[in-house]
Amino acid sequence: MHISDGVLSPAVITAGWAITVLLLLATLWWGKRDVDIAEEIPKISVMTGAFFVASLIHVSIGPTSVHLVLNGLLGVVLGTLAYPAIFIGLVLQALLFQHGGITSIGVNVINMGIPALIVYGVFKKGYSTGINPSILGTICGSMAVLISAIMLAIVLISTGEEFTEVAYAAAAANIPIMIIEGILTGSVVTFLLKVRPELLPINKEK
Amino acid sequence: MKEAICVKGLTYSYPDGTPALGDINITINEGEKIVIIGPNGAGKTTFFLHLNGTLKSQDNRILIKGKDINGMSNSERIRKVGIVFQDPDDQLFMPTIFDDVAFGPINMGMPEEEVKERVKKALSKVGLEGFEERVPHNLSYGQKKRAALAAVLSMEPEILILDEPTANLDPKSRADFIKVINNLNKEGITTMIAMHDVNALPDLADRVYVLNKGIIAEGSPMEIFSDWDLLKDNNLEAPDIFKFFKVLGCFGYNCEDLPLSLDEAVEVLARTIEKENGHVHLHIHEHTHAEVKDVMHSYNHHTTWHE
Amino acid sequence: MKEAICVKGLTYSYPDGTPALGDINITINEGEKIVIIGPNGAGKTTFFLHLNGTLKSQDNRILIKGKDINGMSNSERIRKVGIVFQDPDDQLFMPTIFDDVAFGPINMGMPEEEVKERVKKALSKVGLEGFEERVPHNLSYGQKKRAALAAVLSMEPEILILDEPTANLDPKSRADFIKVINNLNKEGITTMIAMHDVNALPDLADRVYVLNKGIIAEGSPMEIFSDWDLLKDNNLEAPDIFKFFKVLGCFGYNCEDLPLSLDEAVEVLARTIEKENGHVHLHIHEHTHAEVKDVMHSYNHHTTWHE
Amino acid sequence: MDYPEIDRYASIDSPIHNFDPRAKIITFMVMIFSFVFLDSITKALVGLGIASLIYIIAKLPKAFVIHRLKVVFLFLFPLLIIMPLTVDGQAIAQYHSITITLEGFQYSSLVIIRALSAVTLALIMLGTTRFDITIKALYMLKVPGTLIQMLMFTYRYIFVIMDEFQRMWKAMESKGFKLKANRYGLSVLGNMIGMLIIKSYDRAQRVYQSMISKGYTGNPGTIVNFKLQAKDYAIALPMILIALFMHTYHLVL
Repeated sequence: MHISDGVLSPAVITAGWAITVLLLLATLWWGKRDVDIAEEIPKISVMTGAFFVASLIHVSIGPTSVHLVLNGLLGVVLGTLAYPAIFIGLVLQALLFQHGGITSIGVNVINMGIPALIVYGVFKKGYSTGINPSILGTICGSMAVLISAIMLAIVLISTGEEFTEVAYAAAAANIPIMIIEGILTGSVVTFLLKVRPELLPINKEK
Repeated sequence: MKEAICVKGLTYSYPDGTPALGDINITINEGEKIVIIGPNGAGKTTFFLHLNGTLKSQDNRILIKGKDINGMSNSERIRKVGIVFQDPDDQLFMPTIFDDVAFGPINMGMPEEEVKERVKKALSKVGLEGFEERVPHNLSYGQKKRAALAAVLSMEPEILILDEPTANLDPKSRADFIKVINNLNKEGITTMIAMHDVNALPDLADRVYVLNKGIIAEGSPMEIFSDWDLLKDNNLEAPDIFKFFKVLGCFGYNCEDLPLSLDEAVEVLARTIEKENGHVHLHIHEHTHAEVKDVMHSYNHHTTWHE
Repeated sequence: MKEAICVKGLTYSYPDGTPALGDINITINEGEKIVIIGPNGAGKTTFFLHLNGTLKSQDNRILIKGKDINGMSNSERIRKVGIVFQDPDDQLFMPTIFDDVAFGPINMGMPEEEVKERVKKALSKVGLEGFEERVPHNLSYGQKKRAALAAVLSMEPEILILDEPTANLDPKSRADFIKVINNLNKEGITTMIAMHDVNALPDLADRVYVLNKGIIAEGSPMEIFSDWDLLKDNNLEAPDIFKFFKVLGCFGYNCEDLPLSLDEAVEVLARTIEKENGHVHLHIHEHTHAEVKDVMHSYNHHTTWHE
Repeated sequence: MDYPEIDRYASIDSPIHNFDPRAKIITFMVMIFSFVFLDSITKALVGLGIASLIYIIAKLPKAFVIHRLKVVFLFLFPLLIIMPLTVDGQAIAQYHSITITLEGFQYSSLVIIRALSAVTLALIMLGTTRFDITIKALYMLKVPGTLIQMLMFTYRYIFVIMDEFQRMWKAMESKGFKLKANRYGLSVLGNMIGMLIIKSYDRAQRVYQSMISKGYTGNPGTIVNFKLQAKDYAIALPMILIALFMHTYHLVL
């Protein structure tokens, strides 16, 4: 789902970096409001490490295998700090494994990070209205991938109309991932709810 | 006696090419109590992972009860050999103890009733009756260790392998754990244990292998601990009690079999005294000091930092 | 003698309300060698985190060299007390060994040259000279343990606290590590160690505290190990050598101070024999068997599973 | 699951290896950004040629680069099939209603060539420097300390957590588990990821405590010594000029 180098137009790349830098500043500033950032740095780092490792897991579907995305789960667990976490994760994926290009990091972080932020809001809202957290987790996991896929398509098309069909194909390729991520995120949320509910954004306001 | 495990010329290198195991040959009979000792990084865990087929060996190197492990079905494989790893946190990943202990039986495709039966039985064997609904993550370390054991026992393996079962346990939990393992062995399960804890070793071993990439030595605990050079070359040590009886020898104490544990020491001492008509003399003769020095020196590790 | 650590009525509960430490009072003098023992989950780590101010106590409960730890500046605090935690992977968080060992000195605001000097010195103390550029991931467990120690030594703390320094080490690495700690203590550093490993304890302790939420007992290793009930109530054990000399007593052996380690045992034995004119008689008298049974029973833990 | 060994060959001796890390990052980033925006196949091929030349100078093993380029190529390969069929333009082959267009073929080739040259450059940049030094160089280049620390710690703990994950995985396998994309498989995997998150959270707490014990206040505590020398300018300048020239030569000539 990560866009490689050489695909996007200068305008899209520039816009991608600009938005990502702004969102990084905003989310870190937001994070600093209620927590000590010195304490958060090791926390986000080690957690990002865990998500990074988890995203290396292959799940085989038929003849192919897919990587986990986990941006929905990231959003649910880390809240607004999911954005810097995804930034770090994608930088390391690009640098260490060449998953996604270096020039396109800005855009890729937006594609993964904005859905994570949206899903965080959805989870909190959904939980306060009494939706079963497991179902909510499933919805959030799928929804994050869905939004990412749509954003991916939009980015591709806006870089050039030559990419229209490629964009549809890429978005369609994400449908099985959507299902897998949904089930998976649902079960992680169920697990956390039972074992460590304080890792979920529930009752924090009360 | 029937062979439980037979390994013929097993060799393994890590994916990056570093050799991990070289030409390992061992034969273990049913019901034996084996301990494997060796320095940190000797390849014990890698070896164990071969024994239940989690790591695949080349061509028929590993026979479990005479049958090639690579040719076994998933459920046969795990019914034959169960491995309890060192860190219980790596093995308990379910929301409840029940789920963790039921995991193996479920993977074996058992019907629900039998799974429940087995969970109950396994938990009672390790003294965790009624812990089904508890969250593994919230247990004490000693309880987690036992839960991890139960999660393997529920598969009712014929061969049980344990990696450092006593590490990080307080003395009581350690004594308890050793007792459980011995009970299982008495029930007929072949046990194979890797451990650093030489003072607990005599309780858990009929026979000892020294592993350091390859099999360096094999023998009774007595034979192994008597071989000073072997111990030194492999960063190993003998139990304190054993060493102390070696020292007693320098003071004129004469006993044929040296004890390895406190329990044995008491027996041996009583026997020796009785044999010598109720009296044993300890005295300092002209060579005593030199001999003591010699014994103590043999067992002392030189501090050479660079590994 | 000057006080290194003075804790007055420290009480602590976890954020969820579970009590962790209750009314702890201890005083440790400069240069002492202290070991803290206690069952798994006794609160040792939590206690240590208070001693260098990582966890904040209420109102002046902890004085380091007479000064309230909460009133100290960051760099004074870490210069006074250094803690080496159990898992080296938690403490080596930087990309290279140099960065890890330099981390403390840099935070103390030292100039670059001195930082480098200190890194070099700390690494040589643990026998890792030339490891500066190495990556923690590629070290062996024993090397990581030493690197974690170096990363604390580089702050040149006056008080050194170690949590289970010997856990999971093979016997040689363990012997090496004990030697390093003892050397540091000889150089004047006050050392305080939490450990389960009672057989290594006598080498590392002048004085022992038994901790189980609160301080249960305090005394010389000898006093602690002689108190059977205390040991039993707190899931603890005495060293095998010590127990064996208790047994020897039943056979008519008469010695005033019981040894706790092998080295001591040799000395004590030689001294006793010399004192008794070169001869010691071991014999079985009418009460021997009953007495032995008694001693052995006192030290045996009842297996009661439910903790 | 393999360790990220991007800097496995960082100890080789070559002019690129000896290039000051900061200058290296700036130079290569300029080149990468330049080459991904080249707008014709000819120019892109020249870019790929330059990248290959630098690769030869850097003396990195073939397998190191080829293996990673292959991954990128396979990822982009679908473009070579989809675009010739979907992009409008001059037909080079036709079968019933299916048309293969030259423009589609050219466009997808351009994308792939640009990608390959960018990745080659990135691999040289990263492969010739120890990764921790790359991060420290970024710090010297004024990337904010918060992000630098996150990069450092995350990088460090990827290795630790990978080991942890492998141990969990082995324990599951030795209880007969095989991951399949069904409900049971995914729910077990979900538990495992949940456990990994909890363990990492707890570890983060312990790491933080050990950092506090060493006087951590939120600043990246690290010492970096880089010295820019004349030779660094001598390498950087022409490379940057070439990168700029590729976009501006029509203005100059």
